[in-house]
Amino acid sequence: MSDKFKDKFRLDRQTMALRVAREFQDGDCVNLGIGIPVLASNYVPAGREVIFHSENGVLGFGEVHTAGEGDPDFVNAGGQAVTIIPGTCFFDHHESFSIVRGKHLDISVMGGLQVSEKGDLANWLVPERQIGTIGGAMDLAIGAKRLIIAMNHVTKDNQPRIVKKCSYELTALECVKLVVTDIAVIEVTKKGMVLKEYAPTWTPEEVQELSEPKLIVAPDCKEIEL
Amino acid sequence: MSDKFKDKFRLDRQTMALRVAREFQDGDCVNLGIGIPVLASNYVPAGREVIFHSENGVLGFGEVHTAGEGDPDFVNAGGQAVTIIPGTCFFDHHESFSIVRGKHLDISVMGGLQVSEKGDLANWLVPERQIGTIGGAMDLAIGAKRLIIAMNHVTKDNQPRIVKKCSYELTALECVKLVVTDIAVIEVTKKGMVLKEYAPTWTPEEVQELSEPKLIVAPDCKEIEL
Amino acid sequence: MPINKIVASFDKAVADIPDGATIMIGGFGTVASTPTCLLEALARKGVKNITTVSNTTGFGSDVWKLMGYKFAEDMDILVRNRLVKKAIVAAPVSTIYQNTFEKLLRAGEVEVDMVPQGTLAERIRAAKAGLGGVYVPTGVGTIVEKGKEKKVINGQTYLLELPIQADFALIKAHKGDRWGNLVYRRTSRTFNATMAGAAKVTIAEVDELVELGQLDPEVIVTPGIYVDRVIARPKDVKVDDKPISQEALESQKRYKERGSA
Amino acid sequence: MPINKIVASFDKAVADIPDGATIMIGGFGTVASTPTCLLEALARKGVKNITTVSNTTGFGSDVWKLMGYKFAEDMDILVRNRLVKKAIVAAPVSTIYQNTFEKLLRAGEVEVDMVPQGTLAERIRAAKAGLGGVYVPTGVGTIVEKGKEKKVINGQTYLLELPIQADFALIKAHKGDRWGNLVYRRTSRTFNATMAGAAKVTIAEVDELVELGQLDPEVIVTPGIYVDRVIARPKDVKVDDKPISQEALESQKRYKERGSA
Repeated sequence: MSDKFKDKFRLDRQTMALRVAREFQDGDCVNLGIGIPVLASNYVPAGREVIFHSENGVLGFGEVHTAGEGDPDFVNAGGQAVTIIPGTCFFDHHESFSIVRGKHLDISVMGGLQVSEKGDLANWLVPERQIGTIGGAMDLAIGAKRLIIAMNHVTKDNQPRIVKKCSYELTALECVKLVVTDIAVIEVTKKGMVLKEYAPTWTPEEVQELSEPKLIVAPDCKEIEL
Repeated sequence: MSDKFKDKFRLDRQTMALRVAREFQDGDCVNLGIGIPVLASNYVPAGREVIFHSENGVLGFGEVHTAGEGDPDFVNAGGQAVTIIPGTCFFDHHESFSIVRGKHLDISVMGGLQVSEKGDLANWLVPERQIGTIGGAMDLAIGAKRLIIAMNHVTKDNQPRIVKKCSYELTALECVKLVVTDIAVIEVTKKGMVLKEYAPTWTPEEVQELSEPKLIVAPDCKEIEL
Repeated sequence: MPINKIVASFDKAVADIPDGATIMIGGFGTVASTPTCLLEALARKGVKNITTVSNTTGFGSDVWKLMGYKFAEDMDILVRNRLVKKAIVAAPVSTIYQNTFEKLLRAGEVEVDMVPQGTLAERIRAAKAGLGGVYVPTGVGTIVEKGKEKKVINGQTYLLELPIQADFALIKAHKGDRWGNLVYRRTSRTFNATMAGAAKVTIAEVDELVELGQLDPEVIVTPGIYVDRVIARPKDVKVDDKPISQEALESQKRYKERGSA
Repeated sequence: MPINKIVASFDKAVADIPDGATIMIGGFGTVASTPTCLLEALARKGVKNITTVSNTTGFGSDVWKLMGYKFAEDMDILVRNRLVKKAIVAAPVSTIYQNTFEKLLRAGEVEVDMVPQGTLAERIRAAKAGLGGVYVPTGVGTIVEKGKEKKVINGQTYLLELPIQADFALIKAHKGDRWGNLVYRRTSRTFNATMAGAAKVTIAEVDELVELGQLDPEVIVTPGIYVDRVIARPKDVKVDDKPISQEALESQKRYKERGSA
């Protein structure tokens, strides 16, 4: 695929996280995966109360401590120490995944490697590594009412991650509802992938050039507001 | 069946309960059903520590309050208020039946209507009533490591309850290990039903007369020691 | 906006429960573990043809008033008001008391689907946990296996039991906060905690509302995510002065003689 | 005789674990939630060809020592002593650190059976709860469905997942009493509480032993019936003064950069 956009502007990780956080509605219970997703907890829109779930057994926690600080018995799924807030509660692992699998979470945000036209997700195995880790990804992908994927639009080799069909090992079928990339916001609908927003300096046509499936440009498609 | 023994001595409910309680070993976790079984909690052999489970969500409780007393939020499965002791803990219903179904209980004691040669149990539906209640009986019958049935040896109409094959609706197949009746103690083994003890004034032959299957008289068969 | 699951009245709490709904009712059978005020509100609303999911079908308020309870209504209030079409239940009838449900059942006016208690709990949990079904050993070789898939796994026979899907769960807890976090008292967890989150909408009746943060995180039994509405009982309730029925008086006598229900 | 599940030493606690055993190891992956002293005792015993059941395969003590932990061993101590034949695990490898397990896996010296984390928890619970299996929606259409029965229930496809039967469960709790009742601290419940009672023998390593009755009945997470042995950690432990490996130092750098494991 074309690398003519190589030097063009991209959203950085924090900005992608900020865009993801705009999706959080008042009262949502949200699980944030390792990487870009977990950064989104810093950008909950003002005035909205959002409850975070971590699959290691906690619902409702506050800020992340810097490495080495905090209570080693209170960490998020990435192993970072977090803080108790009013409303925090703890539970064991099968209860935690009852919450996940039972469709109690409003939103799950995860990183991705490939997202297909139909919303299939591949996010646990880079083929070159041969060995990967499933962890809780498959449960979170099918469990949340709404799955949002935050990832770069293309690979380091400039290969598209928005694909017709995933070539990597799958995490789950037809699960992704929204993809936030470093150049676009794409909604997965029954009719196909709908381009809702594009990064500053980009055009819908340019985003299409870096995407395998035909994107439907939303009537109200616009530049991402930051 | 013969009613020639109609006026013969029978163990009363308390005595049957006392005999049942002799089966409790040090450290056993025991569930006691409604009726005669629950009385057994009064007769734990001196010096043995036994933990009682009640399927409504408690493990380890003390004496039963007289009706109308106690904490309405702390009752056994019969609805009687019971007391907290050191070690008491509470749990919800699916945990309580994980304990039961998962074979964690050492002993379950229940009432019975019929017990077959193979240890099949019928104890929830008197045919004349047409409607009965399964409640937790089926779970307790298959869940405990050892199921003890406490019941009268014959019906009010002098029909045997120790039968070749249950004619009443079944509770569970091949589950009973020991039957304590008002005239005998019978062990269910792979070889058949073994008469271990008989009530004072009775003989093994007389117990056999009131039992449908052929009983194997244990080499050490003896009068019940009270 | 701060999350606030607290609703203003019991009538509002049940206002959207439609005719024909499937409703889980928490508790074990004792009135102390029963969401009494929610059941009363449901009876006032008069919702028709409901399917209930519960451990018992209720004993009626007389039995409990005799024992000194002020919050004395149990599922019987739905049954005697002819709101129940079918009960999915572990213990539909009692051996010492003929309740309204038994009378209607014998008259062919209600249906019953009897489920072993542990299987009932597991099927409710399966709905909460997003499972398609569970294989249980309970009931093999009995009336319970009728119409169910049997499977031998590792040499043992199991029945396939499916999740019980319900529209509403009415539960009773001790304390709750505006996020829906709940704690219970002693043996009153029972089916209340099991049903929390198992229906599309869970409504919790609590003895006391507390400020967010007042419940110790280690002690919360039901995470707020399972609960949609929370409402506190009034501090006291007026007991009606209708005379106690003869049947209830006799039942209490039998209960005292036998020492249990 | 008073029930007493308290054992005198870690070596005694694991003395009867035989070669070839299947062993559940509690915790999430952080060393704080890991039964460190039990794992050390198992390594001293040198039990061979074991199958482990756990969330991760361990990061090694260097990683944790760098973070200031004194009880720093995790499952890696079993792996690097070549005691593990096969790991049933949700997260066998890390993206920021090549642990011993990954090295042995790439060398073909250990086997792995990777299970989605929620399915792992549910299969462990199934063993504890006496279920023959559960239908889960997780993994349908992926590598995970290989060799498993698929079933469509109410229009959705599920995989049949079987209970994981284990001989021993080694878990870490905060406090325990002589009946085996346990409480945990915060997020250290995880697989510890899930595994309690799921194996034939459950052994709990606790920070502190307390007298029976000192744990609030409402706060106990694991009922004693699930626990066979309880043993307290020493108040302090001597940290060996072996130098930290270069790999662990680099891993810590990556962890700090990325902010998570």
